[in-house]
Amino acid sequence: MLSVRDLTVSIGAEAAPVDIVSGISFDIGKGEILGLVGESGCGKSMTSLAVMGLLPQPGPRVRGGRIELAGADVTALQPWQRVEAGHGRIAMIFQEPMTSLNPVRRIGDQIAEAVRVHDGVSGTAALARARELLELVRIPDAALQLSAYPHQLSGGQRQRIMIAIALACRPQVLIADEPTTALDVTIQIQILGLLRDLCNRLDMSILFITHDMGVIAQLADRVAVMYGGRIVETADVGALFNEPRHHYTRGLMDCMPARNLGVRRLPTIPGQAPRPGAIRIGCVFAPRCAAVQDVCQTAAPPRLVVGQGHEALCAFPLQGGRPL
Amino acid sequence: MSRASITLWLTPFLARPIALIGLGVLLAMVFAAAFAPWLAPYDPYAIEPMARLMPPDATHWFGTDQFGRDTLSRAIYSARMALLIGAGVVFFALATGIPVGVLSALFPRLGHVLMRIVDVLMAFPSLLLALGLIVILGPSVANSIIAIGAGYMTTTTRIIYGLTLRLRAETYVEAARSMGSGTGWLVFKHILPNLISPLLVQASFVFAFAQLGAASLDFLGLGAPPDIPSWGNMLAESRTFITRASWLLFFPGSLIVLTAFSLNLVGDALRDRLDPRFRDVFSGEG
Amino acid sequence: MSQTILQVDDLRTSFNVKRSGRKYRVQAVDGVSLSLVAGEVLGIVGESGCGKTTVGRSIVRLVKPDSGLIQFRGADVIGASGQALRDMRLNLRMVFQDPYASLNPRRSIGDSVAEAGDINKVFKSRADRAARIAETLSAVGLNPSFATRYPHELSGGQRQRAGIARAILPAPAVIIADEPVSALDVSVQAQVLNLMMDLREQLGLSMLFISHDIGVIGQISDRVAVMYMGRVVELADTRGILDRALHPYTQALMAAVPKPDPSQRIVGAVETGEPPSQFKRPTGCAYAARCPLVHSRCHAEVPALKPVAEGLRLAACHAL
Amino acid sequence: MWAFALKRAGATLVTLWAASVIIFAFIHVIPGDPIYVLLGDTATADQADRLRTELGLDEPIVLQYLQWAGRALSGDLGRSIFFQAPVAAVIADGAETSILLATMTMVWVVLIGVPIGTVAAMRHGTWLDQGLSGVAMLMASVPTFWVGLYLILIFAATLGWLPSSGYPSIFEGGLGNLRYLLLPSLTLAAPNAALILRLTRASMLDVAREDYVRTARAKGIRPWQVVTRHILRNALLTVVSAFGFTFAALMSEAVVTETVFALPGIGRLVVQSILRRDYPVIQGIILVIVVLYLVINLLVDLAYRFLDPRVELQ
Amino acid sequence: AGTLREATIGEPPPLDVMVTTADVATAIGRHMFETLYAWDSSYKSQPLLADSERLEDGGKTIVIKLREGVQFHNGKEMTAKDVVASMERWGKFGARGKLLMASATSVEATGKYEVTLKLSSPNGAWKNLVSDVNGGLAIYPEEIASKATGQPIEQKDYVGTGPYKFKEWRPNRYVELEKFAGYKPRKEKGDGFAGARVANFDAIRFIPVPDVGTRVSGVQAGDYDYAEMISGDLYDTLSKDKSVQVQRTNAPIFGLFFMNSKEGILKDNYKLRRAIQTALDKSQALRVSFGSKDLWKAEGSIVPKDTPWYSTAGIDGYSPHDPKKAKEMAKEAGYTGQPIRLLVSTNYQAHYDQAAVFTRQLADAGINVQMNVVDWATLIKMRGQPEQWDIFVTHHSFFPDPILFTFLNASYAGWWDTAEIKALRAELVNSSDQAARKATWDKIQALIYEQVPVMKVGDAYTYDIASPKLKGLNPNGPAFWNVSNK
Ligand SMILES: Nc1ncnc2c1ncn2[C@@H]1O[C@H](COP(=O)(O)OP(=O)(O)OP(=O)(O)O)[C@@H](O)[C@H]1O
Ligand SMILES: Nc1ncnc2c1ncn2[C@@H]1O[C@H](COP(=O)(O)OP(=O)(O)OP(=O)(O)O)[C@@H](O)[C@H]1O
Ligand SMILES: [Mg+2]
Ligand SMILES: [Mg+2]
Repeated sequence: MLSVRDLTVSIGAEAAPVDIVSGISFDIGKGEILGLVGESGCGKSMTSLAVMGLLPQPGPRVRGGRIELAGADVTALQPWQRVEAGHGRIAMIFQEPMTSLNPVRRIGDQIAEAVRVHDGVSGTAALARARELLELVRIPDAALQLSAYPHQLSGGQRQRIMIAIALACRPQVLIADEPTTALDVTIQIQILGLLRDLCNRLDMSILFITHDMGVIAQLADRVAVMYGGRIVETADVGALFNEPRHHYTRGLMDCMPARNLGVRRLPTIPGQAPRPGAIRIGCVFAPRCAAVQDVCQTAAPPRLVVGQGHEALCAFPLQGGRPL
Repeated sequence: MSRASITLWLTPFLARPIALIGLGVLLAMVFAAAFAPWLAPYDPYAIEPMARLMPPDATHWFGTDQFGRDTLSRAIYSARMALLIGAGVVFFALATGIPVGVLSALFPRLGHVLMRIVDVLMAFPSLLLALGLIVILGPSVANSIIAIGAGYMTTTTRIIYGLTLRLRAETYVEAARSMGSGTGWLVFKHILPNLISPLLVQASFVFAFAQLGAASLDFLGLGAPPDIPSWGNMLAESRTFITRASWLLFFPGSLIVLTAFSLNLVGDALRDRLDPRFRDVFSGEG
Repeated sequence: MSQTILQVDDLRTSFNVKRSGRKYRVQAVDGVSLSLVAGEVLGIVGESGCGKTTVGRSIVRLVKPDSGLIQFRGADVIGASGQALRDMRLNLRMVFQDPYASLNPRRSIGDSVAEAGDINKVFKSRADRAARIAETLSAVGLNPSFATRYPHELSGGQRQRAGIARAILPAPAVIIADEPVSALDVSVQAQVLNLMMDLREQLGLSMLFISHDIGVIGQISDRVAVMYMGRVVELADTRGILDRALHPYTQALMAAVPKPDPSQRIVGAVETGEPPSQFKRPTGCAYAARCPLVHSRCHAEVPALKPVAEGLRLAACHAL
Repeated sequence: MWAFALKRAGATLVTLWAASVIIFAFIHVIPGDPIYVLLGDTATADQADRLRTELGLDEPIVLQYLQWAGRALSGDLGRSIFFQAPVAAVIADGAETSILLATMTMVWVVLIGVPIGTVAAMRHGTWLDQGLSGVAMLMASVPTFWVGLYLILIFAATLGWLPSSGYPSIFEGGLGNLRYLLLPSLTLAAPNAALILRLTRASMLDVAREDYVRTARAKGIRPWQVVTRHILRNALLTVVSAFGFTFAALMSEAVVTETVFALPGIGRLVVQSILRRDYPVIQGIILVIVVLYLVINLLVDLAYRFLDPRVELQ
Repeated sequence: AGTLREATIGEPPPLDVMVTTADVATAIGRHMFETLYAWDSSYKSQPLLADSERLEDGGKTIVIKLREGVQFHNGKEMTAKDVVASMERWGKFGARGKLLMASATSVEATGKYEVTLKLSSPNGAWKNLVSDVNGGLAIYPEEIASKATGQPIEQKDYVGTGPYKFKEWRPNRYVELEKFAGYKPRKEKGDGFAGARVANFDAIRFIPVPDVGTRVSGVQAGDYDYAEMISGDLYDTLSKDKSVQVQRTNAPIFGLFFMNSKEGILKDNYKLRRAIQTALDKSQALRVSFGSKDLWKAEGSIVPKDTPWYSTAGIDGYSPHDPKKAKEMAKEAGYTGQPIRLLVSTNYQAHYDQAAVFTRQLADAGINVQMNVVDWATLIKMRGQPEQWDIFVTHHSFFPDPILFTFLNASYAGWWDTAEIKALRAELVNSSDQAARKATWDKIQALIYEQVPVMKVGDAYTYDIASPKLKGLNPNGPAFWNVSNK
């Protein structure tokens, strides 16, 4: 459905660009949920905004690569241009449900606005569709809530409204950038359930971004792990959790408290994540890697196939692998 | 200031040539004020009734006024008055605004009362306040400063109050309080240091608008005593010569505009340099 | 049994809040009783807004409670003054959630770390002060040269270390840690958690550890108090809670935690209900509206925290 | 809403009372004497003394205040010493000019400030933006009277397109008399429009960074729709709340403008009254200005509450 | 026909011309109120409401015959009763009434059209005193004059006999007078304020325009027909400007620097005062304050040339501009650089300009003057307090008899009341013989240059501008009867 090839997002001067996302590639199939995990600042949001055509202006820009939506090249298009070109069936929900809705407009209008753009209907028809969407995301008293303002709703409800707005675009692909991070676990589980359900019912693809391995484990079909602006490992969710092959993924798995119950000391990954653009040659993870070799410092690591649908960006993956 | 922080302060200027020009103008003004006696070709007070209202020429570049005084020399000396008024007003506004604003934010009960008074004062148009004060105190430079400063005291107080309220809610202030810090500690170690940059911005705007306020007072005949060279006085004294001797209005007027404009440019650049958190506090302000 | 170092009895704290021009009184903490034994870590978990932070802030006297009793080593905290107060302030110390906001951007790390000592005048000399700063920074795994740096030059993990360093200079007896690792990435989180456990062992600290992350709480604490809408609804040793939660709310909370194991998917299988409003507090049990075990009594009567089932476990539920 | 308005009215009264005390105290420390202004330079001392007594100006201040306040409560602002006419009537006449002037100015301010500010924000970072912002800053840096003098010189004395000064009431000469206010209102609008322009630009840029604007863009609506439906309205919240401020600034600058253009407004009236120590008029005008200020702020608040649903009318 | 619009320098105080001496009020008031006599263009008193007079008893009894058939604006005919009531009020409350009426023993209507005033001693200035509207004897109807107190009369009582009557006063906007249909002009030709008065306009509107630049551009743009008191420096330009005509007044005003005779460093120190005057070059000050040479004259005689009172006594001391000598004199006077406080207001630009020039010139002579610049209302208050100042600045308008000069009034700030002047003053007032009075005046002027209670700056001729369409402008000052459109 969505195919991203060698996407590079950069900031800074044209002459001396700093890559905050460097050459990442991934595909999401129909009805599939791809989880994108990684630590803060590794470039997850930039990836998702680039894919949406929503990079803030002026600021980061797409310096290279290609984004295809259902076969059409949409790399350089902003959402409204996509709609005009007939490739508008992609939508996004954001991390902060509190600030992502316009505080001075009724939620009905905010949903209907998206309906109008994508369905070409207006007035009552758009509002009727908005009501349907509210029901779809399981807001009780949908008809009533159409005329509510965002501040009158709870955080969980607002995030559902965001999902409803996204659904109004009848998306084939939904990008969710940390949609539950601001919510309590009890609400989070409901939103995750809703997304899974919608994905199944509407046969939607979802790019789900988070830094929470627990959430990934619960929701994703496949997972891409990001580090320092690169995707370092891609695998089916089961394989990733059971047999992580990149040293970074392995380290992440190990340091989760939930996997270390009763252990006196948590395993850690020494050092800290690099700043964007700080490492230009060699492997971005090399400075922190336990299995680092000389060559890692000087040559870009190869992308190796390490299993069925399982790739790692590492010269020396755990248990080895073979070139692509 | 460390070298790093100097570069930090300079970046907004380097990024904007026009702000750099503003800075240059201000420096020139300071220079003119400091070296006025050497720069001015004539005694700015020397009266020469036989050579009154001479248009600009080689001997008097800016012409002469109705007393036959050299306009250029007076314009140069006026930089002193501009700096004095600006600095004085800023000082007055800050010296009153900081204690009132900070204390009001730290002690809500006191603040409630003080801020209401500030509200009442804000309802008085600042120029009227200034006018009244001048008539009470009599026209003099010091009184002009007080009178104009009184108008800016209220807005400055409000801004400081708003900023301090925010700072008070900062976690690091909370941390200090949890360790038992007293008000003095909070104010001097946490609040004032963090107020410096926003106040610098506010100061530059107050400085700019004080120039215009002083000029208005001079225009109404209630500013600094008219023999003291100041651009506002020069304008006010010569406004009847608008057709007869337009240079008398042109030069001082342009200098006021240039100064206020430069200060605004600098203030703008400084504001951009600032933490964006403070942005909207100023947005109610000019 | 070892000695109780911090005792909280029937603590109630409320705030006036203005919403939409109307004034409300929010009962943030509604009768919380806790005790902290020397050397122990007591975890507090609960949903956002349930009053965890307010308990912590009440203990370090950042807010004035409406009523209740707080005792440190048997001495009253709320009414303390003078030397006794200074003593308590040095012994009851707080670590804050947001490592970015909790350090003054205009003060050097050294100045921030030494702040408690400066305020309470504990340093004998400049040299002594510098030595203590260096020593403390080393203790939290930071190079003493960090003393002259400013917060914006540090990473999130380093800042939180500095925050912890500030809390342990000079040696306190109790640390109240309010979500000290929530803002950190997992890998950094693990480092900081390890540090806190090390310090606890080396310095014999007692800790009130506030978090909404059951995983973190499970890792660090000896006992856990579960809060819901300003009250403690369950209090038990960590293993007990993790293995077999008794209160229906604790059960829901535990069930909702996403396990990092794709083979144990719970998504779509749990129903947790809507969170309550802070402004309209129900009579009776606050959880009644979401509770699967609800019966008429729950709406009428606030359940007391009472011993249930085995051993030392306490829970507040009419159904138990 | 009514409860809200009532509450505000109550607070307003307290403010007014405080203001009246301040005004009264303030005015009576002004040195000088209205008597000679009335009688002229050559009046004799005993003539002056007699008149002073007749006008009740030699009574104790507190007594004068109480008398004045008592009458003011029943709506009587007293008699002007200088005009020998009821203060209320004197002010009412000046108020027509000033309110029209202020209104026309505000219209300019909004018509110039908001659209140009919007354009500057939309072209953020381009030369157009820098140019517009620069011009705005320049406008804010020019002394009002200087602008006024040159406008008169150009448009009235030289070109003869517009009247130079004065303002005959529209109730006597019809709406055409508004042309008398054209130059003054433009003079007065210049600096204020500049401020509103900059404020509009700044708050548009701030709002443009908000998450919900990104949400709107993600929906696929066109950029200008994003601006009109999502950015502008929120940005105007800030701008509207600055109107109270602008009004106060306007009143200050009106003093100068009305003097330059010889407009019979309360700005000039108050300056003249201060100069001739016409205490009842000064008191009355300042009171009226304070009331206007409070009313404007009330309106701004109401508008704010109307525009922003988060602030509910109770 | 139509309305004539005049831009005045400011808002007038109440138009009760009997009590106020404010120039703006007079300029408006003289269109409504008339006096028994009026000055022609050479400042001689001619009968206006009076018809003729007769002096008896060596000048101690004055019998005035009134014109018959003069109508008040309220339709009533003016009779002796009205004049008597007006005289009584003037004597009690009028600004200048004391000068004549203090010595009055009785005022009576000795016929329907005849008034008899009895004085305890003759008054040589009586006719001039009743010829001026300014603080003068305007004739009000009896019922109004007899009720009136020291407070200015109310607008509804603005009832006079002039060619224009009061229409309305819009505070802050204008005062409007309208043509009085019942006015019967005198037979004599109009000359100055005297003679026939014909109202050619339906109405006159007096509009306050305080800023002089605005007054000028207003007349140029055609918004006003007439504007008064234009600054001297524009005289040359405006004289050439086709869009306006200039009208210079025929009688000068003169600036006065009063010395404090009651308190302070200048009290009784005539030598120091003379030193001060010696240091000055008054033509410099005049040039600065009035510009064009046509508008001023450095004249030492206090009353201008070509008048009966012109005198050269003492005028060597007028403007020597000799700083060296001044320095010496000051030293002899025991002056050692103490500050001399000069009180001046900025409300009158000329005052300030002159003060500034003098301060500068005195500094050259080592005399340390400190200007205290305040607003006019403050100055008036402060000058009443002798401890506040040493010199203050004001000006005086022309008056055809010296008796009215403020410096001869012992209670006027400055308080010049030495034994010498006391005697001379009595001499001047109590004689009606012109030659004797002139001799006294010479002595007074000499004394003024010796004791220097006040320094005259010089004569200045103010000028007004008008639309070129107007003709028949009055050289005595703004008065709009006999003025018409071309
Ligand atoms: N507008 C911008 N200009 C310059 N750099 C930016 C900008 N926005 C983000 N960055 C940088 O780009 C990098 C990637 O940021 P991004 O927001 O994609 O991270 P993320 O993985 O989403 O992190 P988080 O988990 O904190 O949301 C970061 O180092 C950030 O500092
Ligand atoms: N200073 C305050 N003023 C007003 N209300 C407050 C204040 N502090 C807390 N509250 C309210 O008290 C309640 C409890 O807040 P508290 O911060 O203790 O919750 P918490 O459990 O720490 O939540 P979180 O997990 O979100 O940090 C909340 O409803 C909050 O809105
Ligand atoms: Mg992100
Ligand atoms: Mg909290």
